[in-house]
Amino acid sequence: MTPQTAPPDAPAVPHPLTPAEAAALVPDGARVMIGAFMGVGTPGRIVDALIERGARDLTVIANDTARPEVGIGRLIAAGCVRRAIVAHIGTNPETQRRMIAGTIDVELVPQGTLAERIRAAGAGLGGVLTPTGLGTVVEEGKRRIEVEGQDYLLELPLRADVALIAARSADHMGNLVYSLTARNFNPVMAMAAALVIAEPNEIVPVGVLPPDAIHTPGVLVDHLVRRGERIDHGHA
Amino acid sequence: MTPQTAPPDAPAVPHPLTPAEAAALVPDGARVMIGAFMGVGTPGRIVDALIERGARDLTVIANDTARPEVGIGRLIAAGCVRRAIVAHIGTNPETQRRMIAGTIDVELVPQGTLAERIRAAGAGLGGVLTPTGLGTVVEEGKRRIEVEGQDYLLELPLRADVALIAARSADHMGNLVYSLTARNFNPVMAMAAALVIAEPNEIVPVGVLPPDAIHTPGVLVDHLVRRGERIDHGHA
Amino acid sequence: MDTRERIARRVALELRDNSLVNLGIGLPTLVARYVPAGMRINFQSENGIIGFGARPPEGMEDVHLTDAGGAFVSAQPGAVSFDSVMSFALIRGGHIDLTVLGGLQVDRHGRLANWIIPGKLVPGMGGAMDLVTGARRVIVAMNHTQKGTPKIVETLTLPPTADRAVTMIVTELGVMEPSPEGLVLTEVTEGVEVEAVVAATDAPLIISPDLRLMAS
Amino acid sequence: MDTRERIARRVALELRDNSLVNLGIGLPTLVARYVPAGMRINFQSENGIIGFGARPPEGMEDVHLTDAGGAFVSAQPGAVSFDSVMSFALIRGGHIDLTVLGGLQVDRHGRLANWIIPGKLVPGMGGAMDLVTGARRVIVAMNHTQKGTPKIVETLTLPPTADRAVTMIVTELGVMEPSPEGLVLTEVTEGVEVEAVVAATDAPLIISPDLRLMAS
Repeated sequence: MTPQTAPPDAPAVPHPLTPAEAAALVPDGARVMIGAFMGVGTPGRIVDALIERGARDLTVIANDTARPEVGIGRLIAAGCVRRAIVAHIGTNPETQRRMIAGTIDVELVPQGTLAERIRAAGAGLGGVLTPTGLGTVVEEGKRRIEVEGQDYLLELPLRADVALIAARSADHMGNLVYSLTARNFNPVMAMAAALVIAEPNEIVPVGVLPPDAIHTPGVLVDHLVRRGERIDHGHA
Repeated sequence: MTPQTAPPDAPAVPHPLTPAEAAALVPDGARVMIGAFMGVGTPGRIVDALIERGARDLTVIANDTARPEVGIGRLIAAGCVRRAIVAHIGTNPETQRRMIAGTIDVELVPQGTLAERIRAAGAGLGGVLTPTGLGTVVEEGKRRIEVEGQDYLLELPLRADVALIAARSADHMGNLVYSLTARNFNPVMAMAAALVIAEPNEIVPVGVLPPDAIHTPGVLVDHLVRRGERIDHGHA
Repeated sequence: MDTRERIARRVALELRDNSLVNLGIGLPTLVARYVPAGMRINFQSENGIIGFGARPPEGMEDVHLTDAGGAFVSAQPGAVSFDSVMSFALIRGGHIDLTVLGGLQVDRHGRLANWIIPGKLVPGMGGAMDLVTGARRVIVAMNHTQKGTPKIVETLTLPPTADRAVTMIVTELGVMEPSPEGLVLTEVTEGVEVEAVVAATDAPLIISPDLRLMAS
Repeated sequence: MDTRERIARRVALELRDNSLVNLGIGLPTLVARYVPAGMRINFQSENGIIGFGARPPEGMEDVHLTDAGGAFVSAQPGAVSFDSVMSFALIRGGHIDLTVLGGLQVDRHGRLANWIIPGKLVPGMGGAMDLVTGARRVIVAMNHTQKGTPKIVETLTLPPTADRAVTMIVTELGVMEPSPEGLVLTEVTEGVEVEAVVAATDAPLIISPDLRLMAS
């Protein structure tokens, strides 16, 4: 085999960042997608670093706001979030309290519509037609389009400045594999943001993840966040 | 662990079919999606059985018509196809000959639009907005929809009566794993047809495919086609 | 048999072998306990799995394997995991045979409200709008009244979850099915008078000529 | 250096380290031979792989691992495979940094025709319309003329591939870039007179004040 390119161990993704370095790439006021479903599959170390650096006025796009002490809920409780575009806030009384107090805006989006809107941004679609939300408050301000005698709502793409992604494994090219129900919104968010930062549980050598098992191609990932601890393996 | 349901070895997908039994489920005149990209990832035994039973007037929805002696190309050459909805016929002079002779209708669709239209059917969308095809022959007869100052074409869902799918592995519940570039249109087609028949290279026991590695959930698959040979393993 | 069990047992009779089923949080979850013997049901959880099972023994839970409520579950043989895009493509694309959901109100046309009490409880719709719009069959499993107030109403006072009528309503008093003419009472619980069901219902009820005792 | 090699070498100078690149069939494929040393390019093939490499040694080919033309390829370490939906989401979603395509005609606005010669050759657009519409940069790599007839024309006589202007046109005679004022000749091949390029071009050419010799 004659490789056409430079040695594959040349990292495609630059050196892994610390959580603090990652948080520094998320400016105040940014639109930030954060993976997770009820706290499962949250990039928790980056979330903590955002709180530590005192991030402000973030617009968070996520499935839910978990619980006050869990995942994205911690970001809400720390006052980092000005606006949340989510499908569910029912498990986080802190989000509800701040919404009523007017310190956080909440835009509720049906979960499937949220997924399709993020996907539309990532896949270059100008919008999708869905029956979900017809005749409900979700329809407010939206165009109704008839196709073959059936009405649909036109739902528009949802983009972000940054996506914060949790994964089980990454290789040094940024290829990602997720675990079970921790996958959720992570893969689609990796397609819809200008800057993508992934926080895997482990970073493995390039070439050890089977091509068919990789869920997110590394070309979509700009940065990895370094593992917390280095295992002492006695290597020089 | 207390399982909530019957023993998992109760097959969700009925007994595997022979290729001939599968072909019998595809009526003349049916709209049939067939996986493959230039012949790679074709459910070849079902295709051969369709030819053998003399299927007629099929509408084939596929990426391409391969070459006359390969995959879907064989179906064209055998005169089984009345209409092809495909992105490419350049490698099959037989398709071109029949198109010019008027014995086969060809609807050319941009490859990405083909994928999104099939996906729209499978995902319950009424359509998607895409810039692909604007200002080209693809625009003919379609609605142009403006969103935030940008024009898009409204592309409609594409459904089928039957999808014929090729996979590397299946378990007896119909869960499917594909191999490398043989994946192509197979997974999305498994979502967009009333009847889904998969032809894997192997059928493995339930429980041996890791949940994170499965590409197509077995609930989408109605039938598996039996492996050609049984390995003689000396078991009673 | 308590009220909730009665409702769950009745709903379980609607399960079909080898089907794909999504159960909402709360009462609907109980339906999983009454799957008929020998029947295989593929339970989907919208956070991204088909084939989850009961909570594993202590110490064997995994933070990456939960249901949509965040509770630990197990993976049955043949389980498959996927992302939210696929999960809702299954829901919205008509691949879910049956969803069972709780309800706050159902109107005379079978339209459901179950996601918000404005000014009081704003949990968000989560996947409810997608499920009611996209699942092949939608069964509402709920108490007939809330503190004496009928939940089956002439006109919704709460924001609807979808335009589409549900397939069936199961309460502790009976079973109702929407029809073009209105809600049809098809089954009544043993020991309950039809008049009592009518009295507890704000919407007009059509009594089915084939009215039966509620099965279980 | 033959014509095709000259064109491919010039296009290869547009490669950026660590970028995602899709090469069309034919001449564009040659670009992969001239990736600068030390640079890593992620080559995508629209049939569903990033990170494919050269054809493997005889006997090690696999029928499940081919490029978009159906030719056997290898998988480099870190390669990833995916389905057509993902493949075209990458193409249409702006994730491809550069695509290099062949051309039949390009007009004065930089609009490309490369998928059909009506009544003569009807291969189908394949992924060409998606690539020209969705890739961040689109370079057309082609001969300047076809049997003496200019391919860079005032007005397309062939059906266009997309509305959008390409980024750059590289031929054996030079390099042109579309601008709001028209096509700008930015580089000319060593030993070729500017007048000869103009004469071989049907569309009006603006000669760049910074005109250089074609790099390689």
